Amino acid sequence: MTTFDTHVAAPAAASSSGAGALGAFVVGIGSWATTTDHKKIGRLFIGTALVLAAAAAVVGAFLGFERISASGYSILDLDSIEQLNALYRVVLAFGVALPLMLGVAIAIVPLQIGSKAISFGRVALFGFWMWFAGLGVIVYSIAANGGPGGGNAKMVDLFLIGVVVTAAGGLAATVSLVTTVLTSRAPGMDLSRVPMLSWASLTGGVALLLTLPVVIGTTIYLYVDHHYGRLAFGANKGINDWLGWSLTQPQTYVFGAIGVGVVAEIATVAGGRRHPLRAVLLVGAGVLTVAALGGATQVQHSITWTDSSGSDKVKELIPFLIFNGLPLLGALIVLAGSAFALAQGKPRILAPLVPAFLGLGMMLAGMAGHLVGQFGPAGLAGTVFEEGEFNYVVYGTLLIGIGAVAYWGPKLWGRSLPQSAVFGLGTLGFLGTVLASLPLYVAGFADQPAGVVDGFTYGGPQELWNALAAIGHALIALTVILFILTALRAFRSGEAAGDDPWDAQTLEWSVSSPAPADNFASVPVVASAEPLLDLKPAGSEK
Amino acid sequence: MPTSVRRFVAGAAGLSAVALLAGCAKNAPQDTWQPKGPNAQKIDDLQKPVFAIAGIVGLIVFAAVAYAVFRFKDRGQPIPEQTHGKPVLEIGMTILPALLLAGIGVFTFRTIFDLAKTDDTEMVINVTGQQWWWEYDYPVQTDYGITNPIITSGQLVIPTGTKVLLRETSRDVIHSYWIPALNGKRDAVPGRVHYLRLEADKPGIYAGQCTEFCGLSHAVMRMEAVALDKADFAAWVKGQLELADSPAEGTLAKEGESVFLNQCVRCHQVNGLKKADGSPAIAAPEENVWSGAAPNLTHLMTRNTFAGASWDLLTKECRKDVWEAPGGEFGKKYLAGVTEECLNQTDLRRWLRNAPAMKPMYADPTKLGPTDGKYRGMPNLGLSEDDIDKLVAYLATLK
Amino acid sequence: MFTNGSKYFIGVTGFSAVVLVIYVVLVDGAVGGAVALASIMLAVGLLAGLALFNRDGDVEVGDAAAPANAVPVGSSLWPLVTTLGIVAMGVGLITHEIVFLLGLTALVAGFVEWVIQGWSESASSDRRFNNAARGRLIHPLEFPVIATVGAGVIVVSFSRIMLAISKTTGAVLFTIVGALVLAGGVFFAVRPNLKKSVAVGLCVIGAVGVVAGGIAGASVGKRDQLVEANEEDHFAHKECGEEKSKYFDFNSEAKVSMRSNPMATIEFVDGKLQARELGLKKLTDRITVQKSNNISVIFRNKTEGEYRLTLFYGEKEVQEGVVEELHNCTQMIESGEEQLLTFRIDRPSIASEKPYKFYVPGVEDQSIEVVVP
Amino acid sequence: MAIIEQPAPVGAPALPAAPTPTRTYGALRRPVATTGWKSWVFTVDHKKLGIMYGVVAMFFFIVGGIEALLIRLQLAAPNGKVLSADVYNQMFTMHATTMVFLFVMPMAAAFANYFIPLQIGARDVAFPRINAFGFWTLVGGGIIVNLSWFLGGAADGGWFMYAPNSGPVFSPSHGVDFWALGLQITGIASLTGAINLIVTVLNMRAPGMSLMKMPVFTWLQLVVQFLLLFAIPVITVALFLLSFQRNFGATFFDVSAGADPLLWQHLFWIFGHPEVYVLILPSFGIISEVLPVFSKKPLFGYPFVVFSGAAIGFVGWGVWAHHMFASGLGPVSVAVFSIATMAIAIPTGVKIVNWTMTLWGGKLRFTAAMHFAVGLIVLFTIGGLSGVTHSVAPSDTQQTDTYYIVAHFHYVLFGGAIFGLFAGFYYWWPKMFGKQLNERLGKANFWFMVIGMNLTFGPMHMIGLQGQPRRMYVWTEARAGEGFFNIAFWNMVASIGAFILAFGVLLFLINVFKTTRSKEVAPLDPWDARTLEWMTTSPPKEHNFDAIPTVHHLDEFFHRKYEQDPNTHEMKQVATAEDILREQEANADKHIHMPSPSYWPIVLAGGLPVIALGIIYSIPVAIVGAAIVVLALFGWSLEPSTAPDSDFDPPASGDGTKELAPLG
Repeated sequence: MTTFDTHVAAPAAASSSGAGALGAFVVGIGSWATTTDHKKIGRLFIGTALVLAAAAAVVGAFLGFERISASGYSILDLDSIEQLNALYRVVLAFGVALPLMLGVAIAIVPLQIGSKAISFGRVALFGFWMWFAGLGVIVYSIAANGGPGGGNAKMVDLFLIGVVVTAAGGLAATVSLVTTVLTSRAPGMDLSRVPMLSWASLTGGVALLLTLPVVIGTTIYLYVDHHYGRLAFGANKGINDWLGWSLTQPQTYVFGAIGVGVVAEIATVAGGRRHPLRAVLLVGAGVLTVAALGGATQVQHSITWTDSSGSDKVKELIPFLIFNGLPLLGALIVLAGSAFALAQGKPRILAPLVPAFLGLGMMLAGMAGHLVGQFGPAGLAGTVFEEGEFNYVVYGTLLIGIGAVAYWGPKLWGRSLPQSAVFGLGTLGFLGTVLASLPLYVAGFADQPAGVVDGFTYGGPQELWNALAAIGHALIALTVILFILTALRAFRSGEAAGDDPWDAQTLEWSVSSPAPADNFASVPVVASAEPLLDLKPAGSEK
Repeated sequence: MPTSVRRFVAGAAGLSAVALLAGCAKNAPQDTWQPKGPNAQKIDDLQKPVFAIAGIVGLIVFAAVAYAVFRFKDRGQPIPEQTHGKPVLEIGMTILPALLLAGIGVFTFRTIFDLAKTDDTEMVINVTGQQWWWEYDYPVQTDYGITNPIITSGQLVIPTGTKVLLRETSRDVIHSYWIPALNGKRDAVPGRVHYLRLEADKPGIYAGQCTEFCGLSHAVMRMEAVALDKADFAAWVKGQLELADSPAEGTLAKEGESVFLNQCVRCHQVNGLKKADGSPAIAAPEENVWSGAAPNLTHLMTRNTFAGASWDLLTKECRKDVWEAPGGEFGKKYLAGVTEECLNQTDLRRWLRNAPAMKPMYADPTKLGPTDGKYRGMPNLGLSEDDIDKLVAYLATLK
Repeated sequence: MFTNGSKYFIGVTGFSAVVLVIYVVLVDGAVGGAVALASIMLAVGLLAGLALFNRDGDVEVGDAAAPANAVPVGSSLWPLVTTLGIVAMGVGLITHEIVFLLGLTALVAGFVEWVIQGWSESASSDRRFNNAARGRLIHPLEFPVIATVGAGVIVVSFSRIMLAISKTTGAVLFTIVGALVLAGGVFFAVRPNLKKSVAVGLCVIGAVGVVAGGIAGASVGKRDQLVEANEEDHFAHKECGEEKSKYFDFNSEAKVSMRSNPMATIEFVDGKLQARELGLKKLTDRITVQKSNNISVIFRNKTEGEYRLTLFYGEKEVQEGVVEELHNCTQMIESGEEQLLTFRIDRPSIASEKPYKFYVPGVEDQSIEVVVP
Repeated sequence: MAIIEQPAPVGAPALPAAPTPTRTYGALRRPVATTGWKSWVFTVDHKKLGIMYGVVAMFFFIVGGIEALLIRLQLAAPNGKVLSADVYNQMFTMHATTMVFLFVMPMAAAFANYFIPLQIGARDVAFPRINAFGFWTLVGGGIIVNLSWFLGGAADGGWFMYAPNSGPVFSPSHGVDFWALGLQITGIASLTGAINLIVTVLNMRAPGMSLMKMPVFTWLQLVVQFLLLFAIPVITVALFLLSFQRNFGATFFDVSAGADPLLWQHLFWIFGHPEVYVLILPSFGIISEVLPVFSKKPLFGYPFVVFSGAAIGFVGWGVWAHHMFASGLGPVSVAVFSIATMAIAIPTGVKIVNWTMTLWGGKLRFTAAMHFAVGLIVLFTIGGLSGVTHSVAPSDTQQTDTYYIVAHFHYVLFGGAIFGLFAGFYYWWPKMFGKQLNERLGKANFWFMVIGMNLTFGPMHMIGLQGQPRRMYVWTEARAGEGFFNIAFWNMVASIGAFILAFGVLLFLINVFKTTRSKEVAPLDPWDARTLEWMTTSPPKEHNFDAIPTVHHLDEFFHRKYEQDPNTHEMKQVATAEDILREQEANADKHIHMPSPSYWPIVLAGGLPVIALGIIYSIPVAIVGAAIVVLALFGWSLEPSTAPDSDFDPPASGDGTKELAPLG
């Protein structure tokens, strides 16, 4: 029995009385708050993440703006900048990259693998609420002078609690997701036949399963230490040291890992054929996440090479390559494999492919940058170069997410986004990402220190770099906001999408749009990696 | 049929017996059908017709039942028609008693308000119930020569032909004041003051009894109302206002006084009694008795009873002499009080020896937890026979 | 023989092992990293074993009991409640213990409900039966708790509102709320087939109104009168001389005992104090009351200005050699008001050197003597 | 078009059929015994419960009777020495309490339980488990109330327990605590019973039985249940306040704390007066069944009897203060309540007229039951008329709290309530046990009781009018008056009468004993009765009726047996009871569902006395009791009202169908 009946008919016509409308609203809220429909949970994640993305980008823009003049503060004061800096990074990692990818996966994966429902639907819902509430706590605590560098000890405590809750939420949702992929596939769909997104969800999910507990454990240690005496971890400043890894590469790759599957999936469909080298894509996604997982060692595997001998250099080189190079390799494999798919058939330019592909490119740029950044002789440690890497990866993930929403939106909402808008926004987002990141790379080479907005001077047009970065953030914010508006309009009153608008290959497109509550009336039997193609009348393959 | 006759007799026994036999018992002191004052008379005037009507109605019903029982007994007659009633008859039988009762109601109404009048009061007396005796105090009323408050207990003394208003209250539980010959009863409720009209036509002693269950010794919580004609009443007032004299030195009574000072004065006040140092002896019953008071003994021997009017201070013969004195002589006999030869020494001594044995009271010192060690009633003082002799001698002087 | 999933995990395990070795060999003093890598290796190895053991979770074609075929679980409130519990616990850690405890309660409640809901849904394949089973198990706990919580919220909220607003407003508010409730009741009664959404809406408006009012009331705090009265210990003290307190019991005449025939009525008429005893018409300046008994008198102020009636009833030795006068009094009352005074005198008049008397503070030469026989 | 459509295409593999759940979630298996003590202790059968109510009530009747005899022994002569003041006070308190709460009410409940479902053609009451709970609660309450005899003395404040005399200072033993808590527990029994019977009567009548075709006994019991429903909460509140005052230091009745002791009196009598009708109306109902049967006539003025019963129930709420005419209410209240009290005599009088008119023109057979019924008319009339005399408030101020009142209400309650119950015993015994009580002994029983009763209580009128108050552990020669017929004489007569009365009751017990030993089986319809309960076997089967009868008339059974000859207008017998029963058995309902027995009612009821003892002696014990209660509540609610292996077949499925009431 449930307290709220989810099968209440949606408030059809506007109710005659205000109370009725309010009642319908409350019932509606209630049905969303208690839903175990994975599509709704996924949409909750996606929607919240997009809104947060816009907010975080705005904050990024402000911070960038403060940097333009490297002396004094124009809009914000020192404390606010400290807080906002923390806020921006935490929200982008835990509030945007992680939930956006999780949301897409939760919404789509069960459909893709032919399951009637997500495993542990209530755990998934619990995951959403924990993540949501935790993030609320984080935002509140930082706003109230908490967080790393915060001055209010209680709020620092609260920040840590928020991190624990958020991570626990992510963990719960991930458990649900991974279990679904592992156990609830349609008959005949062995693991080599799972769609790319699902595969990436599995590998990325496993990586999250292994790293999020570390986040939680570390944070609990931090909390205990901070709350009872501040002996071991260096008070609130220790947060950055001990928890910072979860906000930097390669952990950010883990957050974005699912996105790799998105790109591969869309690219294959755009290619219009069964992908001949699926296994390569699978391996690529696997390599990326596995290597990123190595980030859990928490050590910056940079190469110093200052005064070491040749053998010492080799000793440094190998871990460097394993932890920083391999993810790049994985991403490259996926990119290449996807490009190969496009090159294979008669490629169609699907609008969602644009942000997705560009996003993957941005991730690659970030990964590559990271590889460089960890190369000690380049002298980039502690400079804004690292921020550039972060922006590349996270905004790249965001773009992939936008692509994913544009691609699967019709299945979730039943209506299509206008292709041109997606196309344009993808491009705009790409531009924004590049602007937000690339100048920081440059400035990093010029030794502009990370995390501060004043008190640095270096040769070169430092105002320009910082101004460009600020504009980049602003563009991202604009992209996200425009995308949200477009999506809202399109999904409310846009063109009806049809059940299979992309002429796709996977099972989610076999059901009506929007997908019914329990997905499949009867679970289909799968005989290949592209079951939908099997079901379509022969010869319809374009 | 003998069956039906017997049934009739048995059935009618109740009410007819009431009507016939109530008068058979002469002079029950608390008889409710022998009013001796206008208030009780009013009640009597009302209730006798009601009893009569009730009796008549009863007889009609019994006659009808008896007739039906006799007449319609199964003698093999056919099964009667299955009638379900006669509405006219039934409505009639509803209206008839309603009218009858309405008639009674009118008179009842009037009597109720008559008996509740207070604006014709001529004298007020405070009556305070306490487990298990009554205290009376007479507020200052100079019209009657009461220039100082009079306090007494057990016997209420009123002037004849005077509309007295009792103001009743209680110090502990609910009691009820009832002198049947003078008026109906009225509860004395702690925290409230209830009033009751009292008026006696003729001098005499009118018996009463506490009628609200008030605990252990409820059965022996009695009271008497003494009516004196106005002159006698004035004499009584005068006597009551006097302070007690100390007995002459060297007498047994003087020794009794010191016993009294040692033991009794803790609770019992004797106005005028002085301690050895000459200061007035003031009783502090509130420190020893839960309800906070004990009878004032200043004029004990002007009362005919003691211990909450439970026992007589007069010997049987003397009591009879006073109680049955004709109206004209009653006042004198009553005002004579308890003389040496009339004093009921047996009961008084028994009382002094062990009061709780005579009248059940909560006086066991080991069981006074709920009252913080205070008694409810009088404890056993453990007096020696010598002391009792002395005390009796002293008490006999309290006139 | 190796399924795809297990191959993946075996690969990752192997990879982790290799990296671990490399790491230990090449990186100096990196114990933490080694532990992390070893943990990953173990965990992934475990997953590999699991994947192998259940053949990647692949199911036979036509297996109707396959997880993919499982009916979606019903919607549930408990994840949200559990979350709220956890968050409240966290917040409680840094604020008030009570928040923590409430959170813990919500957590336990949410968890228990969740578990029982989950259990009941798998009790059988008959939904009605499952519902009934759950109901039997949890309703005896649930209903009282929900009712208590609900009633508690309403009571607390309403009490906060009533404490915050003035007495008069309170009465008005009560009237309005009562009327609204009545109107709502009538509305529901007249239209029993009301749409659920309308009913829910009305209830939500009511509930939100009360709770919001309660929160507002709590944040505003108690009305000044109560705060001040509390500070002055007004409820316990009686100022028998000049009134210092700003607030006192205006409605004291509404006491029950007021209706139960007080012994006397004492009036303060045009500066003169006079008593009328129960049952007597004549005015008097001397009343007789019983010793050791609760006596009530009514005091009526018929003189312009605020006055109080005070009783002097003897002295008491509070400690060795220190004697204190005993007083009892009414509140200050305005002209035209009346108030009851209940007192008890334990010692007879002869025990006191000065006579017991009623008087009005600030007014000389006016007193009513109290005689205690 | 979706490639895989909703809903599933035809031919898709169907899910296997839902397995029928077989588990129950109670902690205990349900009791299954159909014989032996377990079949009684765990039963939910209204008939078995009815009999157990009767047995318990009878036990307490004997206890209360012995108490009465001790009281009469003490008062036979002046300055009685049989009992001490303390024990005497306990004795009269407990005599009243026992007779009111533990005899008459349970005995009326016994008849109600047994015969209401039978009379309305139902198979059981609405909530069978609650029914069982009510019975065991009564037992628990009765034990608690009487346990005080062995634990430091019983309650000693009178059954009216006026404050402040019932407070901890004035009644220091635990007696009042036991009394108050015990009565709260029995109150639960009455309240649950009332709800149960109301629902039963309103919802479970046989088809065709409109309210105005319902037997009068059921009607008046319905009125009683409504009275209980509203009265019990009042006394519960009062008792709750009293318990709090005594056990937790509250001051609800403490004058020094500003309270008014009259509050208790109002609360008590607001309950107490309707309680009088609770006691008497069931007996009115019984003789309203008995008189028509033995007069071979329908009840005269059925609607008048019914409505006057309802009117008594209604007006009964407005007269409580006539118990307080001497309490000092003030003349206005007294006057109003005085008039209201007179008004209640009117519907009561209507009943007497109707009973008499039922006899009128009948074909009267004087069985023992008929004796008691006619006895009731006469004796109750006396009680009623003496009641009228003190509805006159001024008169009442002389009579109240004297023996006149004792006489009055014993005529009402003994001559009325108890005679009615005895009429019920003799009338329904064959139905309940399949054997007939001996009529000769029964008539002897009646005559001893009627003579004993008049000798006991008749003189009390006299004693009272001569001024002897009630509740006195001794009376004194000094105030007995002169002459032979003085108070002393009448006290002696009353005491002798009490023993004659007791002998009459003893004869009944002997009769019961003899009948139980006898092998003689009663005829199916020994009295040529009129109502549905006689349309089944004696004793009835567990499911009461093989086929639920359809009702067309008031007195359905009679009309099935007799028809009026259209020409001669004479009633002719057209069928015997056996014929009717045979026909019913031939057309037995195919599906008969009966509630399943349960352990939980007795466990739940068992927790309450533990709580009571805990409140008196030690709070931890009360917590244990509360734990038992909570446990039992859980067990109860986990247990479906129907055992899974019962023959309960849910009505046609669909979302609209409701399960049986889960509480039941």
